[in-house]
Parts: sequence; structure tokens; C-alpha cells
Amino acid sequence: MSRSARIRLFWAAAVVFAVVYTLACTGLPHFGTTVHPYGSRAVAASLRQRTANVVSSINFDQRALDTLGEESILFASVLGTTALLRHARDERVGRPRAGRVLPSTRLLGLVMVPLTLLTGVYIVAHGQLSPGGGFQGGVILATGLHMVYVAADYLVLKRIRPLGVLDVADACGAGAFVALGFAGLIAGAAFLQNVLPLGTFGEISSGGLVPLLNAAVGIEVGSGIIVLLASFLDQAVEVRSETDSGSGERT
Amino acid sequence: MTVLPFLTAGWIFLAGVYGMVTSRDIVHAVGCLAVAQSSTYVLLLTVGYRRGGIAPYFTDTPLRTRTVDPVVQALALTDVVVGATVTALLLALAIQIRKRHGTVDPDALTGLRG
Amino acid sequence: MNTATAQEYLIAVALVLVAASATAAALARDPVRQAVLLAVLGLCLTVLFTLLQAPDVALSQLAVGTAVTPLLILLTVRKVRRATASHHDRDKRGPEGTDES
Amino acid sequence: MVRTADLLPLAVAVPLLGAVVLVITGRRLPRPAIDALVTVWAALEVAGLVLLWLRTGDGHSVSWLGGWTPVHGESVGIVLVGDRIGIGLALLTSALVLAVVVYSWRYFDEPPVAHAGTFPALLLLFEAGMVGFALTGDLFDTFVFFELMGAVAYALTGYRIEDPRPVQGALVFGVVNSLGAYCSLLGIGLVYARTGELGFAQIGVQLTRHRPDALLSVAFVLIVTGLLVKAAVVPLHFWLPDAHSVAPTPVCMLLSGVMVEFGVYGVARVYWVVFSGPHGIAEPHLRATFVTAGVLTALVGAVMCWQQRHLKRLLAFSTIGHVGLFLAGVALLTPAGTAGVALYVAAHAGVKAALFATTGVLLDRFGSVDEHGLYRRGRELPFVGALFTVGGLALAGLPPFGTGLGKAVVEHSGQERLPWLPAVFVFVSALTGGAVLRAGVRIFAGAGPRPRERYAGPETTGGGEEPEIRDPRRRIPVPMLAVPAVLLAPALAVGLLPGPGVALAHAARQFTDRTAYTAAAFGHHVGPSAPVPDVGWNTEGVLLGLVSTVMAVLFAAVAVWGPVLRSPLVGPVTAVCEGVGRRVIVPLRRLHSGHLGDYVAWLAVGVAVLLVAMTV
Repeated sequence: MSRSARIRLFWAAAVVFAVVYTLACTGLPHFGTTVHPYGSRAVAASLRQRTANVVSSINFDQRALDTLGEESILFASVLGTTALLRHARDERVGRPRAGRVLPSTRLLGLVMVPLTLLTGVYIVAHGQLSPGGGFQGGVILATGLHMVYVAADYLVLKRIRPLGVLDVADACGAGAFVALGFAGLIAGAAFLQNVLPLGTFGEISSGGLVPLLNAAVGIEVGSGIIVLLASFLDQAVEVRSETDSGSGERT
Repeated sequence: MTVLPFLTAGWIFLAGVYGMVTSRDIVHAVGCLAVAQSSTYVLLLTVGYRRGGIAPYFTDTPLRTRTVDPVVQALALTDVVVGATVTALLLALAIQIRKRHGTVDPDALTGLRG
Repeated sequence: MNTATAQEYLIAVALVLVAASATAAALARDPVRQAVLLAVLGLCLTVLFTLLQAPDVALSQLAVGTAVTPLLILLTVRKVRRATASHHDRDKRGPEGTDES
Repeated sequence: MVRTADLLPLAVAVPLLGAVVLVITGRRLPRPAIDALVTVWAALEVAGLVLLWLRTGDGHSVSWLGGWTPVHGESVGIVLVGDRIGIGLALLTSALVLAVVVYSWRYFDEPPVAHAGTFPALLLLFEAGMVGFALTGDLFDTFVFFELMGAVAYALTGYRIEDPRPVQGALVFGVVNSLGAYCSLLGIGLVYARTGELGFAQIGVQLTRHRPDALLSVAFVLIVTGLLVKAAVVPLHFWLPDAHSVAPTPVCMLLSGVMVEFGVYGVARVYWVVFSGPHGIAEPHLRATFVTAGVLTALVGAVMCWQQRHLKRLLAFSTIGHVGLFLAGVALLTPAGTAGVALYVAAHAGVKAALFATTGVLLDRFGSVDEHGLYRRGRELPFVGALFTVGGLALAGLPPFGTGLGKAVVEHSGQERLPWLPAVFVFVSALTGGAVLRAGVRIFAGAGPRPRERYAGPETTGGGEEPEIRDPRRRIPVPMLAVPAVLLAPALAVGLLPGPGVALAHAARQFTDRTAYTAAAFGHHVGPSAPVPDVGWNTEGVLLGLVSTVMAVLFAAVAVWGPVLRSPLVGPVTAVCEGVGRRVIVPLRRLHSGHLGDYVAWLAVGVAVLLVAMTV
């Protein structure tokens, strides 16, 4: 199909979609409606479970299976991406050169890296109380580590990034989620049931299973995203096919 | 204002699809997929908005305060994660396509036809 | 004008910003420009989600939409763009060459 | 002793845990140990699902995750609901995964994968996604498992990164499927806005309180879009041949055998439980639209299948043809139609997987899946040839194979309302079976003259493939021959033994009973309302099965020996064929351009057409 035919086809479809979708939207409850039956029930359930962050309560307690699926997608994607970006038979690995970094950047990095890592841990640990949780904290942890790349260089990043361990940590995080799900079955309740003591409302230990699942997700996401970024960095900086003649320095 | 948020979601979706239809670079097409996906966040969260509601956290708010719908937020959170990981997977494939085909232009990828 | 109405006006502004940045990101032809615009879209979405009282999602969007996804795209582009000069000989022994026969 | 309800989440959790274990131990264990581990794990999953199937019987198994059992008919949790169709599909999936695991014992021996556990771990994650999709009773959870099986499938499809075509097919697959999934999510958002619920049963109850309007239809269309993309319904089907023809053979067995069928299952489940109630989607409207879509898909799939010389692409198009038949059968909206499709799907999974498995042997042996290039070369593999031929006959619906029985039941159920439907079924199964037989006769018997290259348009040949196993001198591993043989046996058993038919007839009645599902989700029990459909061989079914088989043989014979035939009839017939080819088939083949933008545009068109068809 020619480019213009394709675009004409799209416009025809888009016009139909726009008209019918607009028609449908007029049938929706108004923006800002006060009727949210499921939402109201979820808030009540969250308070019963002594979890101050209702979103965490939904993600890790009420609809924990969604999160289990989501973490499995993350696990599968990390696994798939590392498999897809593995070194093929006809590729060789170049050695990246150490780059020069301004002293001020280095200093900023030295301050920022531990700060970001601490923030990440804090956000994971307080997921049941305040905005944030395993996923957000995990991403911040992973991004914080990569500030080393900015502050120092790729070789330093490689040294402080034990990929073999992180691979396993990623799997362990995913496994821990499933294993914590089994806790309910072992206690004679349902899969993923929040059977641990719920603690005091508003405390860091409140919410029963929620902080533990949060930690599992934090470990999985943190190590998973590092592994993910590592495969991309590896491709962008190091791997060359036999015919490529590019150099591996930083730009 | 009553339907504007929902229509915005539809607009973003169509914009993303348009970008994919006209794309000349598969990396760009994957980026457009991410645009199309952001329409789902917008729809979910605007659907769950409650006039005058606050964020669903009770750390230091009275327990009877009216909140917005937390369920859609949990769904959107899942959606964000799914979107990011799928994007990573597709970008990995794009890298391999460039390596094996020497191009990322969909017009030049003619290995599978008929 | 009470606070709820003011809030809704702010949301409307954020929605327009999101729609505009999404359109720009979809229309940007160059992947590097697109990565930057995706980061902008991520920021606009973060603002919108904060206004919609969804700080959890806003935080995720900030981490993923403005940092991780654009970074991945940039790394991919860097890999894809490299050594454009040397790929012509690869093309010739690619599968397309054998398939057309 | 495990409670029956707990078997439902276990069916999802067990493969997930298996994937984790494989990733953790994969670096240290030798290859045979990994193969043994994954086989045991897959067998464990089959055992669990068999137990669930037996214990559930004709009722429903219900498990509210996290113990959020409804109080006063309301819950905040996710429910897993197992009925015969859902559990049966999960069981079929797990059995096929076990077969695939055994088949790939020696697969990917050579590529220097640092991590031998990755491929089997991905297989188990794929299994978890499909089983979860089959059992979930929650709309958003459906999306999550849909994405899980999608994400794993993209990675598995592009697994052979040394070969250029898999990575391209995987990307197209990933982009189109993800876009479809986001359509579904938009639809879920609309439904949530209207009803404020996410469970199938809860939404269904809430929707009866609203008048049917544009919103209902649009939400329905958007939700099913993702599922129809997965089911490869025309014009959302373009990704399928590109992905299924290039994926590693064991993955193809799963993709064509069960994953595509999950799309049809999803559409049927969502319709029956969520949208079929009073004030729901109008039955005649839905029937007309989806039977048309199914028939169109079936015809396009069959015609394109016949045109292929790339064997895996041929099989992929035959999957499209059959999925079209499945969709048409389900869209009859009768218990009998559903029962027939269930039988058909079960048998088709075995047959199609066996055909892909034998094609894998050819790829292993000769590094090619090109019908023309392999001409006469398969004569040294008579056993493989026999399996391939039996597979082709079964695909054509030869009694007493289960494919024939399923086809007969659907034809019988549909012909009252749509008298022309059996003709479509016979034509599609004959053409797809005929294409397989044609290839089989040429490759394994060396019959007819050497095929000539007559077609000048765009084509994927299938020569020069990267062999998936890199030592062509060694003997064919026993599992690669045993698995296809074993896979054909249940396809025969489904048709021959009365047991599966009776079970699936009950299953279909239960599946199409919205009240029973809703009641079961809330912990009540309602007796069945409709009579059990009659599924069994009758004279008419046997005759139609024989007709399609004979037609398949004729098609194959004409294609193979036609060119050397000397008869006054040949000239005009060839002229007619070429005329049709120029006007219809060449343009149709050109549409399958492998171009991502084209496919996305077609997706938009498909959605637009469905929107118009369902709202006007």
C-alpha cells in the first residue's frame, strides 16, 4: 500500500472513531462524578486493613493478583530483553574508553548517588503510608545507580553493578511475591490473603503483608531496571558487529 | 468540562496511531505507541476523579474525608509499568532489526510479504 | 469561584498541555527529538496526575515517562545510528536480497 | 489436601514459580538438568489442572484472591472462576506446553546462551499468562494476563536474533498486539466509568440497569478489539503470518495451537458474562457482525494459505482460516455452536502443533521450509511424511478426527439459520488441508513435476532459514518425532471417544449461561436452564467431513499433477484461475506487505468498521 493510501485509510477510520467515541463519551457520567462504588468500598477496606495509602492497599492486598501479573510482565520483559540483546555469534565486544568528567560533576554525583539511593529505599519502605511504593522506589534506586555513569564513567558503573547477582535478585523478588502469596494458603486462608498482623494504623509496620510485598517489588523492580538498562547500555557502548567500525567512547 | 477529559484521551490515542501510521523509523513508531498508551492513563484517572476529592491517603487526614477513586489509580499504576516494560522489549527488537536488516525504515523492511 | 472549580480549570489547562505535547511527540519525525518530547509529555502527565489527586501515579510517571523510557529510546537511537556508513555491505547479503529472486 | 478453590490460583502461581526457579538455577545447572526440571514442572501444572477439571465437574470453582469473598454481594477483590471451558482451555494449554517442552529438549543446543534457563523460563511465563487469562473473572485482570502472554510471546518470537526475519516479525507482532491491548484498556475505562465495577459478573449486573446506547457498543467494540487482534480476525490479522512463520518452531506450536484461540475465547467470555444480559448488546446484531467477520477471516486465511510455499507461513494462514471458523461458530450464539468450536479447538491444537513440529524436523534437517526448495528431499523421512500427511487430512476434517467432529457439530448448529455456512466450513478446511497435502506430497513423495516459479509478486519463500539446531549430521532427536505422533493421538481421541464430546457439550451449555456464572461468582448455585446440546457423529457430519477431505485431496492432486495433465479442459481452467489470481489474489497478497504502518492503519480501519457495525 502506498503511503498516501495508508494515510487516507487512517483518516477515514479516525473520523469514524472520533465521531462514535464522542457520541459514547456523552453517555458517560460527568467528569468529577461523586458515584464511585468500587472506589468507596476500596477506601473502606483499606482502612479496615489499617493501610493508610489506599492505592497500596489495592495494589498489594485487594487486587494483589493484578500486581503479581504486572511483576511477572516486568520479570518476563527483563528476561526477554536480556535474551534479545545477548551477544550474537557474529558480534564482538569493544572496550569502552574511560571518559573525562568535570570535577564538579563528579562531586555532584558523589552527593547525589547516595541521596537518590536513600530516597529510593525510603519510598519503598513507606509505600503503605504515603505516595510511592515498591515500583516507584525501585525505579528511583535503579536510576540513582546510573548517576554513577554521569558522575564517573561506564567502567566504574560496570564495576559497582554485579549483574549476575542482580539477575538473581530480580528473580528472587518475583519469586518472593509468589512465595508471600503462598503464606495465605499455608495459614489456611486464600492465596495472597493478608494474614499477617495488621499493626497500628499509620505506622511503618502497618498493613500486614503490604510492606513485605512492597519490598519484594522494590527489589525486583530495582534490580530488573538496572539489568534492563545494562543490556541497552551494553549494546550502545560496547557491542559491535563484525562489520561495524564505530568506536566505543562516550559522546 | 463534562466530557473534555475523555475526549482528550481519544485525541491522544489517535495522535499516537497517526504517528505510527506515518512513521518512517521503527524506534519512532515505538515512541508513538507510548504516546497512544498515555491516553489510557488519562482516561482511567479522569474517570476516577471526584469533584472536591483529595488524594486517597489517610496518613494525616481525617478518615471521613472524601477522596478520589483509588481503584483507577492502582490500575493506571499497573498500566504504567506494563507500558514501560513492553516499550523496552520492543526497543530491544528495534536494535536487533537495525543489526540484521541494516535499516529501521519500515518501507525498507521487506523480508515478510505475500 | 470555589476551590473545586479552580481545581477543574487547572485540570483543563493540564489536559490541553498533555494533548499538545502528545501531538508534538507523535508528530516529531526524529526519534531523538521525540525522546525529548516524550519526556515533556511525561512531565505534563505528572502535573495532570498530581492535579487529579493521583500522586502515586504521578511519581511513577515521573520516574518512567520522563526518565526511563526516553533514556531507553536515546540509547536505542545511539545504537541504531552508529556506523551508518558501514551497513551498506550488510544490506547486500541481507535476507531481502535473497528473497526477491 | 489442597482445596479445589485453591487450585485456581495455584495454576497461575506454579508456572510463575517455575520460571523463577529456572532463572535462579539456570546458570549453574547443566542442560539436561534444566530440561528435566522444566519437564517436571510442566507435568506438575498438567496434574494440577487435571485435578481441578475432575473436581470442578459440571459446576464452577470460584476463588476470591486474598480472601475477599463478597459480603452482601460486594467485594473489592479479584475472582478466579473455573468452568469446564476455562479449565479445559487451561488444561489444553498446559498439555501443549508439556509437549513443547519435551519437543525442545535438544533445542537451542548450540547458540552460546550464557543462560540456558531463559527459554524454558519464558515458556513457563507464557503458560502462566495463558492459564491466568483462561481462569480470571475480572476485566482488568484479563488485560494484565493478556499483556503477560503478549510480552512473553514477543520475546519468544524474536528469540533467534541471528536471523533477520524473526526480529522483524516479533516487532510487528508486539506493536500491533500492544496497540490492540490499549484499545481494550480504553474500553475497560469506559465500562468502569459507567458501572464502577471491574469483575465480569459485577459489570454484567450493573449494565442491566442502563439502557443500551452508543457507550455500551463502543466499550464492547474497544474491549474486543484487543482480543480480535489476538485472534487475528481480518483485517486485524496481518501480524500473525509474519510472527508465526518466523518464531522458533516450539513457540509456533504454542502460538498457533492455543494462543490465537484465546482471542476467540476472550471475546466469547466477555460477551456472554458481561454484555449478554438484558439491555446488553443485541443478539442479532452481534451474530450478523461476528459471523461475517469470521467467514471473511476464514476465506482470507484459506486463500492465502493455499498461495504459500513457506511451510510455516502456510500453516500460519491455515490457523487464520480455522480461527475464522471458530469465531463464526462461537458467534452463532448457541450452546451447540460453542460445543462444536470447543471440540474443534481441542483437536486443532493437537493437529496444528503436530504439523509445526514436523515442519521443525524439516527445518532442522535441511535448513529450509520452502515447499519448492524441499521438493523430493523429504523422501528419506517416511515417518515424518506420514505424520505430515495425517496432519493434513485431519486439518481437512477427515472423520473420525476431532477436527471433523467439531466442524460437523458447528455446521449442524449453524445451518438452520445460515444454510450456506457448511459450504464455507467445507471449503476452508478443504483448502487449508489441501495446501498441507500438496506440500506433503511434493516434499515427502516427490510427486509431480518440479514446482515452477510462476508467481512474480511479493512472496516469502522460506529458503535459507537459519537452522534452529546447528548440527545437521546428527540424527533427529527422538522427542522431535515422538511429540508430533503423540499430539495427533488426542486429536483422534476427541473425535473417536464419546467422553470429551459429552463433557464439552455440558461445558458449552454452562459457558453460554450468564446467570449460572454470575451466581457462582457470588457463591450461589443455579441449575442449568438450557438443554445439553447434542454432539456426536451423524451421517450428515461424516459425509461433510468426507467431502472436505476428498476436496482437499483433489485440490492437492490438481496442484501437483495439473501442470502435466493433457486434456482439453486444462487450458480454459488455467485461464480462469489466472484471471481470478490477477484480479483477486495478487492484490490480496500485496496487502500483506509486512509494513508496520499498513498494519496499524488496518487496525484502525477494523475498529472503525466494527464501531459502525455495532452502533448503527
